[in-house]
Order: sequence, then C-alpha cells, then structure tokens
Amino acid sequence: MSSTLFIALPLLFGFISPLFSKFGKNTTAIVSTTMQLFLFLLSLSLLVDAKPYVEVISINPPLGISFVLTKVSLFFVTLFTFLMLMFSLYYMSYRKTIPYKNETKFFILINMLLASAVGLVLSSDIFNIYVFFEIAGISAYILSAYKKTPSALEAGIKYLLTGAIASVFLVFAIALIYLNIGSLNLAVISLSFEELPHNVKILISILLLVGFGFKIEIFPLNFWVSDVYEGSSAHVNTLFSAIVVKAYLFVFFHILYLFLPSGEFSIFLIYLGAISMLVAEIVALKQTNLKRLFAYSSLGQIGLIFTAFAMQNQDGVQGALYIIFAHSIAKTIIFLSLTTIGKKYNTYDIEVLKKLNSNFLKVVMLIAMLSLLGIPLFAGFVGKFLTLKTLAVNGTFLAMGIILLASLLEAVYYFKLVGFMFVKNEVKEVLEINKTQKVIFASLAIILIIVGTFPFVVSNFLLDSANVLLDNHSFITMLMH
Amino acid sequence: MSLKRDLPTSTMSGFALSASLVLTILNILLHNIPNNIQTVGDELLKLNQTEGVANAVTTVVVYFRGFDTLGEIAVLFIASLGIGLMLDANKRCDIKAKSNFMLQTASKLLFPIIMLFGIYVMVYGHLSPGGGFQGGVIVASGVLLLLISFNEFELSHKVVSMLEMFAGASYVIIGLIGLLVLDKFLGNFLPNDVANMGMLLSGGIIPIIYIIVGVKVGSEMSVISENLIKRCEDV
Amino acid sequence: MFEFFNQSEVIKIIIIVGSMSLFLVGLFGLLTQKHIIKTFISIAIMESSVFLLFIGLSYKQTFLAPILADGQQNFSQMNDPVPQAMILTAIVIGMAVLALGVSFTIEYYKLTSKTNIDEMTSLRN
Amino acid sequence: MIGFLILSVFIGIVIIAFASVTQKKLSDAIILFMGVGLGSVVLFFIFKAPDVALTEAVIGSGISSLIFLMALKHLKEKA
Repeated sequence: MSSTLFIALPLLFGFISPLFSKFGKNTTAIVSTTMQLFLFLLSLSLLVDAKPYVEVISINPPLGISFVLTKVSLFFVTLFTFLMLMFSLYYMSYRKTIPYKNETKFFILINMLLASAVGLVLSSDIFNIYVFFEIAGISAYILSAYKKTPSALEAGIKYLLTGAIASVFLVFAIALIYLNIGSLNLAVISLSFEELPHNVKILISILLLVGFGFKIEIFPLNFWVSDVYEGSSAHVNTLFSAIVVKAYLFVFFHILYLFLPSGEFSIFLIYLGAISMLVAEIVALKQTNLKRLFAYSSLGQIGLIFTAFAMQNQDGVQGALYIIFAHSIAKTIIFLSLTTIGKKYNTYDIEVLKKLNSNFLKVVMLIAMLSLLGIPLFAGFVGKFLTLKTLAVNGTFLAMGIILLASLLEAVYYFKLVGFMFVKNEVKEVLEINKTQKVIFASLAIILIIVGTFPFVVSNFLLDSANVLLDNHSFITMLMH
Repeated sequence: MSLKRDLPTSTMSGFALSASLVLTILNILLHNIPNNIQTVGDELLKLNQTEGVANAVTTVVVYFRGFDTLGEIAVLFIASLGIGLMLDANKRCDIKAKSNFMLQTASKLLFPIIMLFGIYVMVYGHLSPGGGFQGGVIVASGVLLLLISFNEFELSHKVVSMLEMFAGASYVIIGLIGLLVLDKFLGNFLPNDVANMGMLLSGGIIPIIYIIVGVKVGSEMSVISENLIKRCEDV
Repeated sequence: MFEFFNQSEVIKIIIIVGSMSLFLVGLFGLLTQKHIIKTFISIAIMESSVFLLFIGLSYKQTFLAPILADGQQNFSQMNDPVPQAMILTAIVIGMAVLALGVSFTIEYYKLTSKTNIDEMTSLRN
Repeated sequence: MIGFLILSVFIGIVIIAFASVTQKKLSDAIILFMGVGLGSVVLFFIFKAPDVALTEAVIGSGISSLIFLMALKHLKEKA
C-alpha cells in the first residue's frame, strides 16, 4: 500500500466534488466520511507492520520529492486521520439539525486540511513542505472565516496576514538554504548544514523560526491565535488545535533535529517554550470567553510540547509525543462539547457552564480537563511527568520551575471551570445529546483513561517513535541509499 | 489584541525597526555571498537530457517536482473556492454603467487573439518559455476583458466546473497511473522519445500535464475574476 | 566605467543590496501602513524581493537560459532551472493567498465599513 | 553594461516601491505596485529566467494588481 494515497485521495475528492451534487444531498458527506474511514483503516493496517518506507514521486531521491513513512510519521498520520474521522462523524450528527449552507465546500476544506497535515508530516523535501504549509494555511484561513460574520472575517483576515508574513520568511529561508547548500532534500541539507558559516546558519535558523513560529504559535508570535479561535466557530477550532498545530510542530522539530543534531540552540528553545507556556496561562486566567480561554490553554500546552521537544533527547521527545496525543484528544472533546453547548445556549460566555444540565457532558469535559491538567490516571499525566523529569535530569531547574508555576495557574482556572460546571443549578431543561455524539465523546474519553492508567499500551511505540525521530543517520541512509 | 497595537506604529520607529533588521541580514549576506556551488539543478539538467523536454524549467516544474505543482493547483483551487464562498454567487446584480462602444468593439476583436495567444503559450510550454500557469492566466484575462465590456456576459458555470473537475481529477489520475505502472506517483509512463526533443509531440506526460494545468488555472482564474467583478453592493 | 559593474562579484552585491532594500521597503510598509490593501501590497513587495534575491544569486552571467534554443543539442552551460521552478510555484501561491485576502477584505468592508487594521477590534477584550 | 542596467532597474523599483507603500491614495499605490512588478519582470529577464519573467508579468504584476483594482471598486462603493 502506498502513503501517497493519504494525499492523493483527499485531493481527488476535492477536485471531483461537483459530481456529487448530482446524486443527492448527502452524497458529499457520505463519500467524505467513507474516504476518511478508509484512510484511517489504511494507516492502522500500516501500523500493524510498521516498516520504514520511502515513497518516490517522479524521480528517485535525493533529486526528487519523496515521502518517508517511519514509525513517528505513522503515529501522526494515524492520529490525524482518527481525529478527522471523529470530527466528521460528529459533524454528520450535528448537520441534521443545522446544516451549513455550502456544505460541499466545507467537506472539501477539511479534507484538504487533512491532506496537507499528512503531507507536512510525510514530506522529505523542504520546498514541498512549503507547499503543504500553504495548503494547510489557506484552508485554515477559509475555515476560520467560514461563518462570514464580522468577527469571523476579522479572524480570517488576521490569520491570513500572519500566515502570509510567515510564508515570506519561510521562502527566504528556503532560498538561502538552496543558495548555500544546493539541494532541497532534507537529508542532503542535514549532511552539510552544520558546516555552513556560523552567521549564515544563525540567519537561516532565525528565518525558519520566524516562518514556522507564526504557525506553531510560539511566544511572541502568537498574538493572533486567541482572536482567530474566538472568531472561528468552535468545531473548526477542534481542527486548528488538534491537527494543524500538531503537524506544524512536528515538521518544525523534524527539520530542527535534522539540521542541528548537536542541539546548539536547545537551551534557548527550552526557555522559549517555558515562557510561552507561562505567558499563555497568565493571560488565560482573566478570560471570560470559553473559546478564548481554551485558545490560551492550547497555547500553554503548545509551550509545554515545545519545551519537551526542544530538549532533543529520547525522554523529552517521548514526553512530547505523549502530550501531543493526550492534548489532541482532550481538545477534540473540549471543542466539540463547546460546539454542542454553543448550539444550545447560543453563547460562549464562561457563565454558560452554570446552566449546563447534562451529566454526561459534564463528566466527559471533566475527564478532558483533568487530562489537560496532567492529573495521574489520565493520559496527560505521563507526558507532563516525563517532561518534568527530563528537565530535572538535564539540570534546567529554572525552566522546570516555570512550567510548574504555569501548571499551577492552569489548575486555578480549570478548577474554576469545574466549579462552574458542578455548581447546583436550578435549570430543569436537559441538554439532549444524540447517540452518535455520545459514542464519540465516550470513546475519546475512554482512550484518555486507558492510556493514562495503562501507559504501557503505547509507551513502547512512542519510545520507538522518539528514537526514530532523533535518529538522523537512518533517515539519511534511507533517502540517500 | 490588535495586530499592530503591540508593534511600534509611528513612521520613525517603524523605519528604525525594519532598517535594523534588514541591515543585520544584509551584513550577514554580504560577508557570506553564496558562491556557485554544485547544485541539484546541475544533475537535473543532465537528467533532463535523457528524460526531459526542451524547456528544462518545464521538466522541473511538471515532472521532477511535479508534486509541488499538484499542491499549487490545490492552493489555487482552494483559493477560488474560498473567494466563491466569500463573494456569494447569490448576491449578484448587474452593473448599471454600460461600457462604451469602443471598448466593446475592441474586445470583440482582441478576444480571439488573446485566446489564441494563451492557448499557444499553454501548448508550447514544454518548448518555449511559458506553460500552463501563464497560458491559463492569459486565457482568463481574455475572459476578464469580456466580463468588463459586456454586462450581460456570464460564464457558463456548468461548463467551467466540468472543466475544473476534469482537469484536476485527470492530474491526480495520471499520477495514480504512474504509481500503478512504474511504482512512482506521477511517473512518466508514456514513451518519451528524446531524439524528438523540440517537437510538439515529445516528452510523454509532461505536455499533457501542463495543458491540464493550463485548463485548470484558466477556469479557476476566470471564476475568481467573475466573482470579483459581479459581486455587487448588498441591497 | 561600466565595466566595473560587470564583474560577477559586483553584480551579486548589487542584487543583495537592491533586493534587501526592496525587502526593507516592504517591511516598512507592513509596520507603518494601516489600510489592509496597503498591507497586502507591502507583503507582495517583500515576496518579490525574496524572489529577486533567489533568482539573482543563482544566476550565472555567462550561462544561458535553461531552454533549448534552435541549433543547441545539450543542456550544458545553462542556468539552474530549480530556483526558477520554485519561484514560479511561489509566485502563483502568493497571488492565490493575496486574492483570498482581498475577498475577505471586501466582505469585511461590506459588513462593517472598516478597512483599517487598527479598527479591527471586535475580538479584543 | 549589464551590471549597470541591473543597478538602475533596482534603484528604480526601490523608489517606486517606496512611493507605492507611502502613497495616500490607494489607486495610485496599486498602479505603482504594478510598476514594481514590471521592474521585476525586466530583472528576471536579465537573470536568464524567461519563464519566471512571463509568470511575474501575467500573474505577479498583471492579475494581482487587477485583483487589487477590483477590490478598490468595491471598497469605494460605500465610502
């Protein structure tokens, strides 16, 4: 089986979508979800027998573009296809009541987002990464402006402006890389990047950091994130928080590990991550809009992931992969339940949680929040614990202190939310949740609990993945053979 | 948070900030002028001798780095979809001002020539400068001329969306055929007679793909122009 | 006097300084201009400065354009086609993003009559 | 000669670009932006990149500026 299908099929779906309208109203939705199910099963089947595999496009690497399927990229592909499938299923149950006006376009956009996220993870050519960077960006801009209300359009414009600036810097970095090294293949660049003149190396690294920094939402380039999350609809935020950012984070660190295997800027990046976590959690404290609050919470978690990745060692990367896994699933639960809540009460103000009358939703959201906080027995705990442990082993106690402080602040507002949810309310009106949604929420919550209680289910796989991600030698030999 | 509230906004400080940033970059670049090194392009030029077409840039765009072009098509497709979504098709109204007679006559005369030129650029993309992107946009600019001069002119949406669909889908399908036949996505599965290099019928799938790209770009750009022109004020 | 400018080192310096000045102008516009369309123009100028830098530095004076002209047989002594292909892709992508941004701006203006970035404050608290 | 040509075109487009971004009137700014595009076309042609020159001519300075101008029409309607 071929990894190109993950990208080719969604593209094909997008291109032939005008055909579907001829077969009735629901065809697009059904075809899209079936395709996502197929892709998820495909990634699972690849997972059973995970062998590193290079997929060649047109001509052999290192001259041409190629896709590298390793354990770690397979982890991300499986995660993305799974979450996208869950999102689609949720949307299918949601659209029965309030269908979107231009639904076909919505399905095209989410599939393009999936294709580009997978492409970012698989691609081994830096200019190809730029192209996927743009596809993901452009579909995200449209998704965030989709409602066409003033605030949605404002969010879209802000997102687009920052994205366009980011892409200028990224192209600049790629141009300098090509001019100095003469290749676009990550493996070839990796072989000679460290031998570049010191200043050029720093310039390229900074340009890459700025280019990707806007997209991976790292302090101080993340000023637009909360606006975009507030302006966009809640279910679209699921995609931003669970899929898009994670793909960018992976590709950024993939490039970083390949280019600077000695970890030259490691300590700087560790503090950058820790500080962006702290800043995000401080700002989150005073938020009164739920979407905005969870946007800042996402920023905090991304800072944590950034720190864990930046340590550039086995335990750190394993911790980062754990947090990515837990955070993606928890944020999917949170934003999808926010969609349900917002649809019912028509507001995202924090006070709405007091009116919430659905024990099922309350419990599910509680599980997600506890996992985000990193309470033992939930999936978030393992990652946070590993990260903090590794920071302590590395001797960067200041960063560890910052993260602990930030977690404390995180706990403050999460427990405020929990207090709001479980305050005794007089509301008689029960929030009905239909069966499909219940199954989705329950299965996601169960995954969080299982992984948290029995971490050995995934720990071996994640450890192998972390090793693969850090192992430049095998990546290079795979592409150069 | 406003996008620019936290940044210095007065002219002087803006200039100082950007100047210091650019001067740093300039300093580094001037001290390390990239010298002519062996690049992947040299090897691709050698490979082009046996596998490519007369225009080496076309070979690189369409074949050696074909996946980038597929992604680029996807970007254009999504952008045109987004523009269509934003400037809603239901809110169309006729432009009140009638364009003058000179413009109408001139565009009647010019339209076929522009079309011919666009198609020429598209079809000869593998032999001379030009190709699908440029040709497609030239064709779209011809359509734009008609849209400006004749208020009643409208694109047939059925035809345009069919063209778009056909072009996009056949690009991916050609890629998948390459995957089946040669085990390489977008592999050149048609015979490429290099002795004929410089003839119209040479290069295997390369000219075919570039024409497909042209059709796709032309229809996308026409739709974008139509959306931008015909969108009128809300009543 | 003109011979001085024809040395390849001097040409490279001209290209670097020229394109970086263009980059500076774009960045300056981005930081100081408030109108959304102006911001897009600034971004487009920055983009084209990067394109000029890339194509300019990969250009070799004595070599030919990478297209087989009449009577030529092989692809030697030609300029690098890869940067040209990349920039071709990047130009189209940049245009698509800007067109989308313009359409957002139009819709936003129809709803709120605002085109100034500093006035886009409905999402601030 | 070629070096001097490159220098003068660069000086020209930098001046035009500066005029474009500082211009108060939007339509003038857009027309000047087209001028930057045309200057780049000349440079790309000198740099032996005819494909890029053609692309920049039709897309970079052609369609992009047209899109800006069409936007201008809409933005003025209500002003």
